[in-house]
Amino acid sequence: MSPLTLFHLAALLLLALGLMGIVTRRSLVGMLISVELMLNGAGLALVASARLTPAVDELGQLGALLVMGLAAAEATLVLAIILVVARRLGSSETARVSELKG
Amino acid sequence: MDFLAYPAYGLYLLLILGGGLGAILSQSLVRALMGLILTLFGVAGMYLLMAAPFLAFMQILIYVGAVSVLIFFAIMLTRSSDGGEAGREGSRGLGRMLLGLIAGLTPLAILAWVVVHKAPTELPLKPEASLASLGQYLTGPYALAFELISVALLAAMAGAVLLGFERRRAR
Amino acid sequence: MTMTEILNHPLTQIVLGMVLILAFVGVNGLILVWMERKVVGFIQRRPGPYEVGPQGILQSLVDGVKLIAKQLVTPRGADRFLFWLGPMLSVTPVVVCFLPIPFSPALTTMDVNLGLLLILAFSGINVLALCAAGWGSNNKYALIGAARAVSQSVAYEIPLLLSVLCIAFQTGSLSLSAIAADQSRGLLSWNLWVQPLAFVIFFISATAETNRAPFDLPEAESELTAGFHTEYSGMGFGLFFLAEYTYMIVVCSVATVLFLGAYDGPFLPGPWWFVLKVYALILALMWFRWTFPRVRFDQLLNLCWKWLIPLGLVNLLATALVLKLVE
Amino acid sequence: MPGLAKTVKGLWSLLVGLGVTGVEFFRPQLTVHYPRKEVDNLATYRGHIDLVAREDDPLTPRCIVCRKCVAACPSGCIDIESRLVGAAPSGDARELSLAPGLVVSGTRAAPPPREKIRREVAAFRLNYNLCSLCGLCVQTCPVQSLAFSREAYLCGSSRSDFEFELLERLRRRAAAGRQQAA
Repeated sequence: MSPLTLFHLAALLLLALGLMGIVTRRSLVGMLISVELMLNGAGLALVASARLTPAVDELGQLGALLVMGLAAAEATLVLAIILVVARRLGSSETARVSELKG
Repeated sequence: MDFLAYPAYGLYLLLILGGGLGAILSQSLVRALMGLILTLFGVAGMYLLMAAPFLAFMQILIYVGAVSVLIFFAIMLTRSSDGGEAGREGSRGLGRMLLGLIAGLTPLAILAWVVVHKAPTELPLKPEASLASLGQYLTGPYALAFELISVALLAAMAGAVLLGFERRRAR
Repeated sequence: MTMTEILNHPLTQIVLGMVLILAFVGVNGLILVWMERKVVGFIQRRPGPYEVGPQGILQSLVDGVKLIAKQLVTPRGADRFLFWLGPMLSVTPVVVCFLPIPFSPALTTMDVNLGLLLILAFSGINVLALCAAGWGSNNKYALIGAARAVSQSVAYEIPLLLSVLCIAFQTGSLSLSAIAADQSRGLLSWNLWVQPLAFVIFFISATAETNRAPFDLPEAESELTAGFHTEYSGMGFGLFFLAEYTYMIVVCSVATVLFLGAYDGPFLPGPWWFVLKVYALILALMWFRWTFPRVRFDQLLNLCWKWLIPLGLVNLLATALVLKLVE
Repeated sequence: MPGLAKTVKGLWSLLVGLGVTGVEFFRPQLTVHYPRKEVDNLATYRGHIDLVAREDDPLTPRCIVCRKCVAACPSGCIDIESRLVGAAPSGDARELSLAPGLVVSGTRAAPPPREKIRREVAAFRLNYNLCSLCGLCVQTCPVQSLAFSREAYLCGSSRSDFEFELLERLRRRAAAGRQQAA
């Protein structure tokens, strides 16, 4: 297998792990962790594509950097949301967050 | 890739796999976080393997140094019952796992097929992109994206602070 | 491969460098512990360690032997994995931090052109080690210590980066060797004279990042017993101890490279000057520790957010402006 | 502006602090390494208590067996045994007890003249293991029969090494003094 495929498969592995995690996890923090896994996969795929194909190298790296920035922003926001949820409902488990349920 | 790269790739893949499994399967959230960190190191290693050390170090600096610390904070502040989740109860937990496997494996299978069979033309590893050219792209044609990221970060920060304050008022 | 080829292979050099670094770290840990106790003794007008060896110079060695000989205890209810991950995770990355430090133009283990970034990235891992230790201990003091460590180091990372960026702007490189070479033209070429504010900010933030007094809240013994390492015995504690002192060397080395002209100096060969400057800075750190009382937590955060970060931002802006104008 | 002045003042105070410790660093040490050297200014040292002898007789303590020290001691480390003086008939213990007019609480009196003493110390035991060195016994003693000893370098290998018989110590001291005089 060529290096590009190998790196892409690794990225896919991250995506799959993240998806699995998001479905199986029951707490918001666990889901956040899974999302981070997926974002990492995205970054890895971007960089691999940029480094090993005729595409512009810098763009891939910039893309990965922006993904990291977004991940940081997202983590901040999710942290705040988790705090609010935990404070209001006394738990950060998704099953208990059911205020809108009829 | 030269002769050392394949073992290195294998090692990093193992880090990613082991860490990822730890991150999604372990009962204790702090252990899951440690799994995530292991994965992050694996990804950083892959960046290094692709001769993108800047990204590798940024990965460690941002993800390991900042994001995972934030997550740790989230775990601590929500007092997620000893950092663990309530036990997955019997059959429902099993169903969940099954769903998770489907959710994970389906896209993996489809995309893997695409990646393997529709691989684009491939070049050998290009020489390392200089930091200066990265910067030029960031301040030149892609300045808007750069600014947008900073706006997003600012918005996230402001939003987080706002949410925090709201929480305090609600008390 | 012939012998010289093997010796000149970068991998061999890195491995050799690692071994030397480990030796350096170990010996320095011993010396610094002894030195710290001597300094506090002198400041309090007592002799400090005195009995073991001349002037107690072997005291820390004996202490180390004692620590190694002690039983390793895992508290009941602790997360065994996290508990032992903590001390190991706190020592390991430090060794990596030494890789790009130029003790002299020739004596650099690995001349990474992103050396500064590497050090910043890997020194951030220490926080996680403290988290793991604090969480894994199943002890409220340890947990509070870990929480404090996290918020403290997250806050102080920002002014640290801001002050480091000033130097990176000025030199136009993130390579420590390049930064050092840039200042090797005598005393007046040192960055300290151009960036005194950045130096002050860097040094204060570095003190906070290494959890040294007066910012040693994560292990504030009057409130938290021993903070995050409350539950550790024997070498578990010893590793944290070693890590703390090694981080002191790392930050002081970085400060030396960034601001004090690294190996630049007359008469003596470069590495001696380097070590001399590092030790002078460490002595200053110890001096701080035994002079200033521990700050309160709100004071700690106020100092960072209200003073260091704005000052660092202004300094960075000014640096950028001046550089643009000069250009 | 006042904020800035305050800041500058604060920063200056940091430097002053550094100056203080910096100067102390270079000043000579005060520690006396015990086995090699000994401290010479023990005048203010408060060791365990000792009995004080009468002026007219170095073999007899000033103690009048009022037992106030026993009562005052919070650790209960003093134990006094007494006996009647001479051939006083046993049984009139009441008469023999401390005359209220003799010692008024809170005053520091001289011990009564010898012929008036009906009762004297037979044994004055101090359990130094329990003593917390509060000095209440010295303070309460109406006739100043107790004083702190200057023995800074006490050591022993068993608990019984610190159970003192103060009367014996007094006698030994007197004997030593006499030997020195001779």
